[in-house]
Amino acid sequence: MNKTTSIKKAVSLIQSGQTIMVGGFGNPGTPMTLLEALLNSGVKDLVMIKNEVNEPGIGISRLVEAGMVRKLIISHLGLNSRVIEMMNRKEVEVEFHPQGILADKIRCGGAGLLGFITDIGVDTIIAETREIIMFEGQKAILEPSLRADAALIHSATADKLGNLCYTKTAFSFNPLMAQAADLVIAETFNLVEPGGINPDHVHTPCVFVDHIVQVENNQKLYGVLAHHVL
Amino acid sequence: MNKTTSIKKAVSLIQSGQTIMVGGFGNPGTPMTLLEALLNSGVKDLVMIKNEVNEPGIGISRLVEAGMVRKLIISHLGLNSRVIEMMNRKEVEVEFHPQGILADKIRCGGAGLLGFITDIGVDTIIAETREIIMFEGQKAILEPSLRADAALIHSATADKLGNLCYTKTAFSFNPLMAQAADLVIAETFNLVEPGGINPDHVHTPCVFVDHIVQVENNQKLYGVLAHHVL
Amino acid sequence: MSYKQKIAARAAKTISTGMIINLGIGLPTLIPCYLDPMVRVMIHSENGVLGAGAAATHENAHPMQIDAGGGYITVNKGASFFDSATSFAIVRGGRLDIAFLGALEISERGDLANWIIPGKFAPGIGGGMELAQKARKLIVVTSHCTKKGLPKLIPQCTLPLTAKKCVDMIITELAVFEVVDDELILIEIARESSLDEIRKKTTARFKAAEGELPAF
Amino acid sequence: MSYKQKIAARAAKTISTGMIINLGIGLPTLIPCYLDPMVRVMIHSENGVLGAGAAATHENAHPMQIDAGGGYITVNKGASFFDSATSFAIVRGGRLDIAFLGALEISERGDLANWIIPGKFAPGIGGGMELAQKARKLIVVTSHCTKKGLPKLIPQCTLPLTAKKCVDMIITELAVFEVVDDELILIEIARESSLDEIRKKTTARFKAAEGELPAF
Repeated sequence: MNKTTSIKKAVSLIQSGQTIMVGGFGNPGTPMTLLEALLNSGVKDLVMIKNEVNEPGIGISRLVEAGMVRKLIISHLGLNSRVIEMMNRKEVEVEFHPQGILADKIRCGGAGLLGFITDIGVDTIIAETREIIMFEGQKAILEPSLRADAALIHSATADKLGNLCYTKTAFSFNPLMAQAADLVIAETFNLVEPGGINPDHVHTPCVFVDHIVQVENNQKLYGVLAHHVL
Repeated sequence: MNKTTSIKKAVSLIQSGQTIMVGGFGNPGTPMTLLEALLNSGVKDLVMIKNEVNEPGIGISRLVEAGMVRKLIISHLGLNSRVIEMMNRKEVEVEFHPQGILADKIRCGGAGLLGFITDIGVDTIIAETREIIMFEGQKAILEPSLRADAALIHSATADKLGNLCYTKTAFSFNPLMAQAADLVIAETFNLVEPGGINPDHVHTPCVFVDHIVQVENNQKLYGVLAHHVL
Repeated sequence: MSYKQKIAARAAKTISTGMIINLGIGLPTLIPCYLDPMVRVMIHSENGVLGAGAAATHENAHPMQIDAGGGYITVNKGASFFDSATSFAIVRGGRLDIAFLGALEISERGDLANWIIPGKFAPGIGGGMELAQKARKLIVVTSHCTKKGLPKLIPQCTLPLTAKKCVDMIITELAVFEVVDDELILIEIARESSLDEIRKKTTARFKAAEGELPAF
Repeated sequence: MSYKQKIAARAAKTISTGMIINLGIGLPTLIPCYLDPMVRVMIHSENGVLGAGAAATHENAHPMQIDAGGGYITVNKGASFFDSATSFAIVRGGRLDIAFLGALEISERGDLANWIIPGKFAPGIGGGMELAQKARKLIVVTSHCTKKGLPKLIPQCTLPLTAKKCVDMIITELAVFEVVDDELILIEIARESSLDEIRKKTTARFKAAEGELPAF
């Protein structure tokens, strides 16, 4: 089962109106090449799930700026003033979740569970839009799990069967999203034969991954952002 | 923060009446040396949480057979006829959970969540002893998370700060339990200096681990069980 | 060929290249012996391995490498090891193409009972409930009757269920059934058997598929 | 020394060897600069790293290695990387000895508001709610007043809360407070300040600790 494919073929599987998870936290782990191909594919009306929206002109922000995204499900907008303005002008709908709650909603979706029970936010305004129960003597929120039609994943190394390894702070949401979508497309810098990854070091078992696309470690897309170096 | 200690000192922290998680699935991943020391420590009235009870005369079964265990919280008793008989004679109380549900109860406990929502078992007798709700139009079980006073963990490699790596089928419940107890004692075959483990390959970050005990890979405790080779 | 081997050989034919399968303890573990060597599957074992290979021998058994039944295993290239939460994310996330399980009773609408005989046999559920409820396809491989000769395919289960309406196919030494829209359909008859024998040993209502039924 | 540096330097004194700490974005990231080199801590950043070291330079910045604020970092020996679910298992599991966060408002019983000004500033909550609610100790590091000169320590928060009764200590450029049994206790006064100034700029009710208060 060689799951390698071309970026064109992989991205052509994403359709307008779908819900798409995108890995990464800031630049690391963001599947920059897959996002660029998606930008060029012309799909629209997407619901996109990511930790944040990258910075203006980068990654997922390019799709939002291009008007391809109907709704964002994220943890925060960070310093992305462009998307914040679009939100304020109601050009994009934004649903916020506490970061670890977003992570666990996705993990639960990937684990075939319906949701989880948490005390995070019970005394705050986020409780107003959530279902509250009494659980073991305390107020708690019922948080539904989250799945997507597709997930776009960045990995450092993959074998042709679809086993994935991440590196440094490029793990973040990738291993969780890789389990929580009906179609999982992973880009990778290093492609190896089956057996090329120590089975103890596999971070995402191949069963979760549908397509592997080898991408170039292009410094324009993946390089250090000079304005973030002190 | 060198967390290495002697097995005697580590096990002396476990007290009668406590709830103890024990890693492993069958022999692999069972902290055989820690269990043997606990057997010899004379504590009693323990509640023990494990996937199963090992086989007669092995691992946790020795503690059950010695009458040190008041209650087991497990997924199945496997082929352990001795413990099954003790259960039937009511010499040990046994609480069963579906295997993956037990795993996720522990993961939730480790993740600081109160519980989760699942459709597993809704149409079976296990629903009779559980809280049922209607969730998004379907019958679902509210499953509380599970934590313990202490967890006994087996690892292949550890550094002195407490970062852990597992190998082969010795992962199982170890990474989950390592997050879900107030006191975490990990045995390890290989002890290395900080920096001796690639940060991408750490399976349990050291923040979860309180004490590390280096143990000998003693074939009497850890060897192949000849009766399980075809 | 024992009846178990006959069942395992028929079960092997349900598997095609690229599938992810899980083999319950006992009879299901015989199935890989009958796989066409051209068929490349990945075997998941719920104790935390994907890509399990043949059983290990005394020469190559590794003490830390077993399957969920406790037997020492080898692993194939591209295998991975993981914790029990990830292992059941595979199961409950619907990533198993087929799970093969044994049975105590199967009802005519596809309910399965295979884990407890109250007061007699109660070793715990293990991973069976999640496998039965969440595998994309659940194939029951079982002797057609109990050791006492009583039918296992019955109108309604009398034992506590593993999962309701979960069974997709039943392979016994006498027959192969599919469950379609809550109905049992007989689709194959063992060479050694007959429709008459199957009717005699099956109290569950079933239909025979149209046309002459293939033998196996 | 700017007021930020003064606050960071005082905050550094709350940290002792062996602690696991998390530094919010902005002012908190200055704290490690003032740590005694003998104090060995592990810095957790919620994007998935434990053991973060000093900020990286143009020479050693790695594009895949940042902290939650987006700055490139080095890591120390014994560091580990992990996914966001594990990262928040550390947070919500109560494994952080101290989290340092900024503030918009702090109530006199220790409520914190720091993430939203409805209609004006709503970039999302990020990890702040979980850090505030679950760190073993939450230390707020903040200017004593807003840019408009209004007190931040007030009787009741007017902005939506990050978490209720979560603050354990408040360090400003003028004073250090502890929250004990839902009461603010003034425990230190900046050399440049006075009890009078603090009273003038604090509408939250507070008690002064007994005896002469140490200066910082």
